[in-house]
Amino acid sequence: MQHLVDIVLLGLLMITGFAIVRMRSLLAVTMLTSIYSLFSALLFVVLDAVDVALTEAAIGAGISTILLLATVALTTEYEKVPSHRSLLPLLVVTLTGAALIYGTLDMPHYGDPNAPVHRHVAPDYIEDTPEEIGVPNVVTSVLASYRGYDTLGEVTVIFTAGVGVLALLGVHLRKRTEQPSDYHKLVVLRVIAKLFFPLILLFALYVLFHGDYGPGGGFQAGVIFATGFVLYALTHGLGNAERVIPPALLGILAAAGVLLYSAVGIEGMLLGGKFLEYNVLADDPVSGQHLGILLIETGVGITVAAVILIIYFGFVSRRPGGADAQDPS
Amino acid sequence: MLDILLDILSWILLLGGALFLLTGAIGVLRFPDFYSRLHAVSVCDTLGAGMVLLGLMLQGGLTLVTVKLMLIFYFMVFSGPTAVHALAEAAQVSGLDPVEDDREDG
Amino acid sequence: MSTLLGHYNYWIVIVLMMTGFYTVIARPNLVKKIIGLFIFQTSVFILFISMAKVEGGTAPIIEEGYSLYSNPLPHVLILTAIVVGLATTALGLALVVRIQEAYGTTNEDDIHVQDETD
Amino acid sequence: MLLSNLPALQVVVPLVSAPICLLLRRPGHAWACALTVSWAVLVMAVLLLRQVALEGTVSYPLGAWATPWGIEYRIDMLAALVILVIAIIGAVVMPYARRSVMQELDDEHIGAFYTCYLLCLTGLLGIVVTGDAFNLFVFLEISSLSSYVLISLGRDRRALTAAFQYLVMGTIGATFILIGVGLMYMMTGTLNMADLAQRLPAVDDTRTVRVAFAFVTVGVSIKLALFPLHIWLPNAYIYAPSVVSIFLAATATKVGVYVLLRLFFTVFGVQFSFDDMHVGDIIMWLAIAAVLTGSLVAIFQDNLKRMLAYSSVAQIGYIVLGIALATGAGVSAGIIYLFNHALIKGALFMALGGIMLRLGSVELRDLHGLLRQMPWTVAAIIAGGLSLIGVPLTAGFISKWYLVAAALEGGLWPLAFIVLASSLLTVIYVWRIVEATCFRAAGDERPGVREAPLSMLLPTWLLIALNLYIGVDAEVLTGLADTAAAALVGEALP
Repeated sequence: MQHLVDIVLLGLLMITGFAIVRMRSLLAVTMLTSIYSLFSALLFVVLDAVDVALTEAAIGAGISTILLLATVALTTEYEKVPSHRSLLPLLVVTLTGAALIYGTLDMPHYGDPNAPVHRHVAPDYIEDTPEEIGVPNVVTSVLASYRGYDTLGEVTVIFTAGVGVLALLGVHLRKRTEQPSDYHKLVVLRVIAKLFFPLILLFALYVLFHGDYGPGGGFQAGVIFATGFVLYALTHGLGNAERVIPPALLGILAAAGVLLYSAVGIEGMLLGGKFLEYNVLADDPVSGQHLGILLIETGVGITVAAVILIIYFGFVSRRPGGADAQDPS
Repeated sequence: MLDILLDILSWILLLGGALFLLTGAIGVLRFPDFYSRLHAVSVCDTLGAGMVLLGLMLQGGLTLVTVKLMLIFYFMVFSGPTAVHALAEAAQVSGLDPVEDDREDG
Repeated sequence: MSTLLGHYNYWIVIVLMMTGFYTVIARPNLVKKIIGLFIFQTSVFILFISMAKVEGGTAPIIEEGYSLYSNPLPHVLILTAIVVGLATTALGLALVVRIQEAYGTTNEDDIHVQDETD
Repeated sequence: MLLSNLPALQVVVPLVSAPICLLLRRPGHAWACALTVSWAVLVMAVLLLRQVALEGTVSYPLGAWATPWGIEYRIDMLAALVILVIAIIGAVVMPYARRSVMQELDDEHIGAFYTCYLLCLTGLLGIVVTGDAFNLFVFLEISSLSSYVLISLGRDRRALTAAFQYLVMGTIGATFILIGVGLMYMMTGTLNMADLAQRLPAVDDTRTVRVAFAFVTVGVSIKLALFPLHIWLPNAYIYAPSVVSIFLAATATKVGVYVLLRLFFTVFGVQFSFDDMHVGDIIMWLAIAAVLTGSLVAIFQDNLKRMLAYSSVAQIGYIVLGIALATGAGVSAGIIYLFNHALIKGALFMALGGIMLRLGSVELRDLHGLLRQMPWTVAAIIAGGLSLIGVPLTAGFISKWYLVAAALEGGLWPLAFIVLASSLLTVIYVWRIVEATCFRAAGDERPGVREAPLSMLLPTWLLIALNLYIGVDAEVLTGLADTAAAALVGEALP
């Protein structure tokens, strides 16, 4: 059964992948990319990686698609036929692929419980998490505590992307809070969007604070939080969205999240521990861990949400009435 | 006894839902123009996915899972028609006319 | 036969990776290149998640009644990698938008022609 | 508290200051922030080097988790030396940056510029300090993403395409590294480098580990611009703002070399890398090709930045040549070369930045007779050029001397010959600069062109002075390099 589901999903991924290479309409390719990402999210669920699936669905299928759509709207819709065909890329790809397949031959079998990855390091995470960290979701405990420093690096990466987009595209504050030209036609969408907006934010908070117990955490929450505002900007116009959450504030928030995360790490040092040591944050280690994880996840969420909105505003404010570029009408 | 009955009922719902979803997919492929295809998608999807969710709720019993499924159902009831509405509106605004005679392939 | 059953999914994932890689290096359109990178990276994520799977295991969220869990470490790594991938995609697309504004095209061959005539 | 947390602070201080720098609205404040942090980083780097020299390898568990469960910072002599290189360049380039950046960038971008500079510094330091294979990938991406942004801030529109090309190649490289790390993890179950080194020998006859080795090597080679994967480098250096050219040319590729050393010697071990995989032979040929083509192409360039960029390709070739020998002497020569080349290229690009500020061009034909108007800057270029050639009493001589000695020690006299022959090629392109700036009469008037400001001249000459000092008294450096090399080569031997 497991293999059957795997094969079907992998087959669908292959079909989508080949279609992406072949098709020349970039809009269609964008939608296919989104589908590719959704299929892989499904595959992640089947492979027990629920946290990853949630992230892939939110980031890969959600935000990346929006960015791609915005870019396609600002550039060309059709890809030109290459003027010359060269065999070199095909050769490089074939060689790389052959090398990888050669490498698989000595790999442990798929799902083999005796593979080295399941014997060393990882079992201890599962065994020790309940007593050392005290949260049921092992992914959260590894992400936020055992390998918390990687996560700090990851927040820094997304912060870098935010600064980069800020420098490259800029976020220009709109003086006019103009309404989209076809504002009256969006009544249905606006009503529904207003209905969903608070629920999306609520869901984001649920994902943030429930990350210890189920799939979720700072990243996913940040992305969901940002999509709420993206929905608002789509239906109510960019000007109004920027009145709700001014771009100047976004830069500060993006920095604040990273600072909150590092502050937790430095606090650990000040209290006589190592950098990012949460045990010293409270009287007993486990509540210290809880506090540390909660704080850093919040920091992650703030930065991710702010950066995604910076990126979104950067792309859509690139031409007058930018938000209309992706308006459904 | 009740368990088996619920199980059978939920499977009927699941399979029925799947059937509707499949019908919708065939409709998208076979119908002549954009609007009728949209029609196939929206009607079958709402019903099919609703039935699947209901079937899953019966499987879940009275647990937190069922509550979450109900929330998904609520979300879908609103978002499905809205999305289709937005699509149809976008098509109309960009000047796509419905095909009235199905022999002229749109 | 056991090699086939034990490795078929890795092979498919490698084919997926190579479709992405091919799109990056063979296509002159810059947006398509970014999409290629996205596919390439997403497929590498699948490779990592595949190795985390334990036959008969469940998601690594500790709950009573389960004793066999899949390996959480690759999940953590890939969570990080997905976010890194988003950062790359966003930055790459921002560059594409600026290139479009500066050159009026997103086709690599046209850009080369323009640069040479400068 | 400060001293015991030194390894973490080395990276955390620039990391924390980056968001603070973004919050400072005024360009001047952002610069002051970056300057302070760069100097603090230098102080910490010196302290760290001292600590390593006194106590040996320093290990720091982040989050206090024991290895291999948590992430470890591990600083040996090699790492401490490379950190020192980065820190010196950062500390020297920041006072220089103020004028250059003000002229080359719009005011609204200056805040983002210094933020990205700090992030790039964080990333580079993080790569060197870490003892964890995946953490290396994360910090590699921090440094790469920020350098894409920094390059794209150049005035010319070609800066955008250069940044894009670098982004595509850099991401392919990073993904290759990720695949390699994944395969290594698959066979050993660990990500900690020391733990990997212990567990890899048991599985090093498997095809998976061989492929993992190949993928990480190719990925890192893209990052360090090893021939023929260097095509992103020239454009990236040419169209980037001057300060970025200086910083990246002097540090980014060096960190790439560091990762290569770490990989070959610490993670996989000399025996596997060089005896089983024969990587020494492969990279030796690539390095020779890099040295020859880089030097040859540099001769025919009329744009000085482009000339120096190709010369960088050649110089990376020399460094890799030393590593390819896989002997204590060879690796030590590579490390000395790495250190000196950072100083030389930093100084040369700095002098070019001064010319860019006053002239707005670094085309050879625009520089005719420049010696009269900018004597100190031109003198700096000539001094740097002599060092690049390897004239005695310069740092360049020391590095080439050790390289030739290492080649001869290995009985590879053709290699020594190639090093000497390619130095002649270097003479040719350096002579072209000298001829244009000193012996050609200025074709047209350049009213108002005068010597570069003191804030830029002093850092340039500081690096030149350091160059000359090492040329006279290299004992400290060679001693440290020998220790580092012995540790690398020795610890892998049974």
